[in-house]
Amino acid sequence: MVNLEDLKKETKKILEEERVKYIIGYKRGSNGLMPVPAFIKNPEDVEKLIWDPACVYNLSRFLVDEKRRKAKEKKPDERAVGLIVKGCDSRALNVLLQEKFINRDDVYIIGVSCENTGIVDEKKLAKKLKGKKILKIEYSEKDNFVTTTEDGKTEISAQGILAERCLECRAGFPVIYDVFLGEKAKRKLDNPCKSLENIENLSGEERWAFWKEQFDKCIRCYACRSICPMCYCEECVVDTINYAVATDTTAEEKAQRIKWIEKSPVASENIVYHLVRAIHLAGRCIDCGECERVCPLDIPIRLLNKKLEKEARELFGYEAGLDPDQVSLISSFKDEDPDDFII
Amino acid sequence: MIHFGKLKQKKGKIHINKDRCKGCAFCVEYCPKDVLELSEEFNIKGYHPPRIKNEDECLYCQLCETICPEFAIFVTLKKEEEEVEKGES
Amino acid sequence: MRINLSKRKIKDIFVTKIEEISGQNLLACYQCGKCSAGCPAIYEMDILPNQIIRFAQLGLKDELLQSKSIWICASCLTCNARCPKGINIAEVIEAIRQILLRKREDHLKINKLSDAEKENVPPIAIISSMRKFTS
Amino acid sequence: MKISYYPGCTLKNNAENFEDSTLCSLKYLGVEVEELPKWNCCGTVFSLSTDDLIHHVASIRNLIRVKESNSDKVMTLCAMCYNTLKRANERVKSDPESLDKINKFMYLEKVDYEGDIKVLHLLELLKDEIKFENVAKKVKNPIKNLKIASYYGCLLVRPREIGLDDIENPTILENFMVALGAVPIDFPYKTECCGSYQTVDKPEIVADRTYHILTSAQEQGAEVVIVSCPLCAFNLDHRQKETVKKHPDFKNIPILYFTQIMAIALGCPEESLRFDLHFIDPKPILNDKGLV
Amino acid sequence: MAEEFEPKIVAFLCKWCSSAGSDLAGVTRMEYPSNVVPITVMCSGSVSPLYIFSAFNKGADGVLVSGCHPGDCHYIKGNFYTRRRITMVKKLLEYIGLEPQRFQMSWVSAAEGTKYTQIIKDFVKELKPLGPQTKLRRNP
Amino acid sequence: MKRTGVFICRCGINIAGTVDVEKVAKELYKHTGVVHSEDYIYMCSDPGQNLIVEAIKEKKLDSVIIACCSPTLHETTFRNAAKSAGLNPFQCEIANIREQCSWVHKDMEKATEKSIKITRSAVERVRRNESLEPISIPVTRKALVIGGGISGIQSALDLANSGFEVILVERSPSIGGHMIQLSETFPTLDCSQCILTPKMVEASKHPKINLMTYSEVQEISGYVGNFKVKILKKPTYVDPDKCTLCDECTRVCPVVVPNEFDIGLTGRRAIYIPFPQSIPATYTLDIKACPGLLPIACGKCEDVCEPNAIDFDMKPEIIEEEVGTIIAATGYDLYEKELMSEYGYGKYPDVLDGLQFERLCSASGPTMGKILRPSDHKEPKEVVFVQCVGSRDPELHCAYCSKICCMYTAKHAMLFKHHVHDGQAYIFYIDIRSGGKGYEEFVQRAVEEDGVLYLRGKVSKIFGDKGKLKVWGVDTLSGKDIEIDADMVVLAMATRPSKGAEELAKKLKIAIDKDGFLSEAHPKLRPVESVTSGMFLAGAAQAPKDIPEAVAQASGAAAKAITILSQERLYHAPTVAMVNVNLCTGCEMCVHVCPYDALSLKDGKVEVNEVLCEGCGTCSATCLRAAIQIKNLTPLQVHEMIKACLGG
Repeated sequence: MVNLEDLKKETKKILEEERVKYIIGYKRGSNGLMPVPAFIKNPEDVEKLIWDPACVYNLSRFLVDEKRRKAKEKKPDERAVGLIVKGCDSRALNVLLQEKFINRDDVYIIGVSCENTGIVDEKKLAKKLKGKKILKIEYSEKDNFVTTTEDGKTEISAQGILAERCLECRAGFPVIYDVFLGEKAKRKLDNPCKSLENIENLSGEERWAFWKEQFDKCIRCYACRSICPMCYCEECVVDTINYAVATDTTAEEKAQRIKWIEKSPVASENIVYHLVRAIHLAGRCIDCGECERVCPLDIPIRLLNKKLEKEARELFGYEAGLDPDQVSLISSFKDEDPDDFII
Repeated sequence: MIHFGKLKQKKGKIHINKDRCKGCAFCVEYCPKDVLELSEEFNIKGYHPPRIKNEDECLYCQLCETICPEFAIFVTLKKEEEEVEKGES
Repeated sequence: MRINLSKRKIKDIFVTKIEEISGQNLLACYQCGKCSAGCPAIYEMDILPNQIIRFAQLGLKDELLQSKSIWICASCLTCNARCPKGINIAEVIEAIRQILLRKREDHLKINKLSDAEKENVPPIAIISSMRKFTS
Repeated sequence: MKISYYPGCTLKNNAENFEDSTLCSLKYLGVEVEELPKWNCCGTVFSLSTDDLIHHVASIRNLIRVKESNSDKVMTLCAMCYNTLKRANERVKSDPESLDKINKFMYLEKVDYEGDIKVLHLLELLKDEIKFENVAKKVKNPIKNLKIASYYGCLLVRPREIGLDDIENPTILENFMVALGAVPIDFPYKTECCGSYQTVDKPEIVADRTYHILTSAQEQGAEVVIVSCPLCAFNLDHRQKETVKKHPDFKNIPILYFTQIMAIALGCPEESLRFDLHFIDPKPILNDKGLV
Repeated sequence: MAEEFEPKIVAFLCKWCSSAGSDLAGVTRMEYPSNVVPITVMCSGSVSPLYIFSAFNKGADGVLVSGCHPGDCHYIKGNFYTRRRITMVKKLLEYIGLEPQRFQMSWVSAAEGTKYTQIIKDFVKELKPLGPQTKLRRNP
Repeated sequence: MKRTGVFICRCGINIAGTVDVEKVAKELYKHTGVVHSEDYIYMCSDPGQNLIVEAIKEKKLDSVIIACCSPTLHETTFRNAAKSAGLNPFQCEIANIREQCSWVHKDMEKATEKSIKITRSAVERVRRNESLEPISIPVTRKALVIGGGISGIQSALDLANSGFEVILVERSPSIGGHMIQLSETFPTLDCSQCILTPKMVEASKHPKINLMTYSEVQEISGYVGNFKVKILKKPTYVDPDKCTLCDECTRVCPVVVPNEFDIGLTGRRAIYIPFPQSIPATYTLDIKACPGLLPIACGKCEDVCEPNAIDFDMKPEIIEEEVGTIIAATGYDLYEKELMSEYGYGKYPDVLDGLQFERLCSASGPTMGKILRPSDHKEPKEVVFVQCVGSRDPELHCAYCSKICCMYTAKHAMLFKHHVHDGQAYIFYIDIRSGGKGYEEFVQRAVEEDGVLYLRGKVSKIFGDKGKLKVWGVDTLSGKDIEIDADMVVLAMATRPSKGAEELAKKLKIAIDKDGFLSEAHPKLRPVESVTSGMFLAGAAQAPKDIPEAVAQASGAAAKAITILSQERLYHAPTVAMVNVNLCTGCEMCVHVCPYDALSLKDGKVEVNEVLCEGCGTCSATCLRAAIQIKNLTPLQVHEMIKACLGG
């Protein structure tokens, strides 16, 4: 079990030793159960830190912002940023390290385990509680959650309210860290890609009908892109035409932009946007599920990335985020890579 | 298998005078071909003398003979060896 | 007597059949003779194993069907094991035998054996020889 | 250790010495042998025709029996059974279409075969699972001074993908004999064919083969020849009668199954050796060496 | 009678093998349907997934990527990367329900004019019954 | 907006027969940016080219498209024409409407439509082409030759005699290769050593040749004209300058190991000189065989060496060199005989391979030129030679013909007869391949004058029998199976690429073929070049070869190397990768995929070494941000081409 006091002690220690400029963790928000990211600079503020199954965010995305901020500062503070990470978040760090986006020295990693369980899905939980106000949610001994409502404590099965990705997570503990709290328990999963099955078993036309409906909804708010720790490009290839046009953009420069897709949120353009995003995340997505969580229209974006994750593992034996030294999926190959579809 | 030429592997014999041995294991340690090992038996002084593990590997380089502080191990080469045996009998 | 070669002769259905039943490409043989050189039963044969393939290449149907050799082969597979072109000669010989056997011609008269002999010889010998030499 | 065991017809008829000595030895080695219930003929020889599936039905049916006995592998003794079962297995493994056809043919069987049974020869079991050094540890009666030539014949080594050792120069039997304390003799005819089933119709071929094989072994100093195939055993042992007739200079030599040597080494009782089934009695030479 | 549907196909050919192979088909005067418009690139390894999505988006009914056989790449190993990348694209397109026939990849060497001809013939034949591709196509 | 001109070639009726070229010209003239469009019967003819030149000048064109045959044929022609009109050659592109259109279609309407699309797409491309200048590279005028056999020696000598410096690297202690092991050479029966040693001496004394024996190439980087090589000089533990060749050291060395030079027929000490004429003439201490370098471990040689030439403290050295071109002459080895278990090699000492028999025949060999059986040192009377051992055996061994065995086996049989007059030689063969000057006559001489009995068939098994070797073969000509009780058997083993050649090929980035030999760039037209520019192949490293062929190829490789070394600068296509540093995040994915190591990270951004870049574009497809692109084939250009191809 992750002992919250240990977590506070560790973070306090590194803040006191001034090894980090600040620590990004979770604290209780003002709005109900769901926590908010906490940026802690003073050792005494560590008391605000929490760790429970509602700590859903992948905080590694903040490193992208941190890097941008630092680049603008004249005299940047060169100390590392302390970051509290779960298993999936730590794999995101590995990808960022692998792609040299951050240096290992830039981040002090405080790893916490998900207690062999996972993180709750806010929507599932709300449904389960049928509108009752929840005060607290904790891990229990038996891979379950203990919830506290006005009616008192109840132990509920984690399976019913876990986030989808946690149900398919094989290792709910960090793979890279400076400090580690909790236990490392590998999970045995019968089918780590269970969520894909319903779609994979459909016929081609049924699959198209499913995705068409989903993509029709998309309003191209780009929340998925904004939350994703891997979407750190300075300029996204799909919106070069819009992004770069500023007052000082010359007509010639405008002509040199490629209109891969139109801005208008119609199905065909939405599809290409999501296809491009999925293919750009192939071998990089670590399945933190944030894209899907933030989508205001509930498009199951995760199922696109998950599909390619599955193919990468089954066809090429590649898993993202396991090792910062591995060569990325698309910039490596094996002689025996399958090619049975090639004529 | 070498079939022609004058160069043939030297033949010889390793002689160990167990009772002189003080079990320093220099011969075992320095043998380039790992021919020797310490035996489990005790000699009269209570040390473990060396014994031959795999004589086939031996080059008869006589290093053990050179290095032994107690003159407890020596090597005779084939021609000499016959003479030694004659002398002994 | 001169053999009159023609496309019809060398592409005879008989040859195709051998290739079909054996699954071997007879044209792959370059006649090195290694099969014959290693054959343990060669001294009993009238046509050498490499010649069997050569005869098939030439479409010499009658010569092959009348040959003693095909009944001498004990399928010991020495030829297969050493063929540099990977041709399974034993399979080719089996195919020729099969062509005859499938015409319901038995080449083993099991009745000829004495009871004493039948008693003596192990069952695998009798069954396997029946498998090889009877239809 | 427990292992499914497929005996085959000849072990129950002419080659009881092979079976008895094996079963006794394995008991001494602590291996529990479970004979397949309801086994049938293995098909004797693997059919070499591509279009002949019916001959593999017998083999596959036996492998279904193995599955029914909840085992994933089966041990054979007879080299011919080993060869036939294993080749049939490899054949259907590499060709799902023929597997499907065979399964359809056996619609009365409760389970379908999937190509998942491993066919082992006793020698493989001894080498890879029990391990020769463990057998050596249990030797009570080392086979000292007996010069043994190991005869492999065809079926243990050919074809290449079935063979349990090097196709031209196998040494597994020699290695095993060393483990039992014996002196192995190498001879060039160890993989030359004995004439096989020609023994029925053309015993003169076999007589010739036997003459060459055994003379070669004797020239290298062999005192006995060991085999692992009942057909080889018959041809090399019983056909010595015809051999002497055809080649007057031929000298008899006892033929034993390698398992008999193992049984002697492990100290199995003499009943399990069944010397009564031999044409050339091995007892004198074994007596001579003080082994029985 | 309505005119028969003629699929529009874009083919990305590597310069050294597949484009040379299509040249050979020309030199030997083989005949194949004119539906395919080739774009010659230096190496199949330079075909970005964006090109493929874009071609469909701009109205292609089929897309072909063709490179040297594995091991024969003029640039030593470019086509091995292509193979991985294209595998992922292919899986993704099938997953969202695009007809698998619409996107193909082939190995065509400089000596395989016949193979190139056959691939084009088969491709066109397979696409005809599917009708126009509208799933990824931008509405004009 | 650029002013583009379009020129459509009719190519007689080759294009105009199926494509309505006038319509194409008319349609293209409507296309944005096209200010000139015309067709002509033969654009590649002088008047055709003049049309282009005139139009460029008259209409002030800044880019042109020629719609004609494949760019492989006339791209250079038209680019030169454009250049002569003052245009940058990279402002000229070809639209292939012949091979990829008119020749493969019959329907005029459809072919015309397709031609329009192809040409429009080319226009879209050229509109965005940059004017580029070829990249110029300086040349290091020095060559590296890898392998000190006859091919390597010949290449080095040719290069050195042309005035260029050469580094000749050989991994064993002496140069000479396999040729120095041979007794006589076919078909003239010249003494091999007598003809080779003068060349070896010349190579070692040549002021332009830096001979590095007992050395291996460890690392190669760079590109044509400017390779950087790291050569590992292994310690010999003997100072060649001090060594007086007194041979005292070998007398005391306690170790005996098989002598590689005699292929194990004789032994040598751990400290040894490979053979009397070794170059350099000095001793080498074989550290693998030596009981140990510490004086305490053995040190007997050091004790007796009066000139103190033995230095146990010698360390491996890594020498860095810069060269402009590299010749790989890594030679061959014989096939592993142990793999032919049916022939009993290793089991029976009197079964030899071809090189061992050469040593037995050699006057300086283990028997001083007497042919004797290794087993009992008696003269063999009946000797069987087996050809194609491991060669032409696609099923189990090597699929190819080793080429030299037919001839050297005939030579062996002949030499045997010359040594043992009352002996009989038998040769088992499948086919005799004697294509070469005087070769067929040589084989006939072996048959007619020396009575060698040729038997057409392959041997199946060889085994020892009563002090003889029983050979089971067949004579397919008579249809008889043959058994020979031989005193000795010589196997003509297949030749294989030498050990380590594959590893070296990887370092050199030279492709290897399916058999492991180094691949030439083109089997007919570029037989001595490798696919990597600046690297050449000589001798049996490329395929089995006899001495004259190896020497010829070595000289050819040297001549090819000189075409590079004789220039001060080389030029290289400028259509290479370029980086948009604003978009690059330094993720290194492109660095990993680059087959030429042309990309590297500098200050967190990727940098292109334009000299190394071959412009394949794999980097550009790998980059998620389109931050790296190929000049004149950028994603924007491809994007516009796709649009044009689809008619919109």
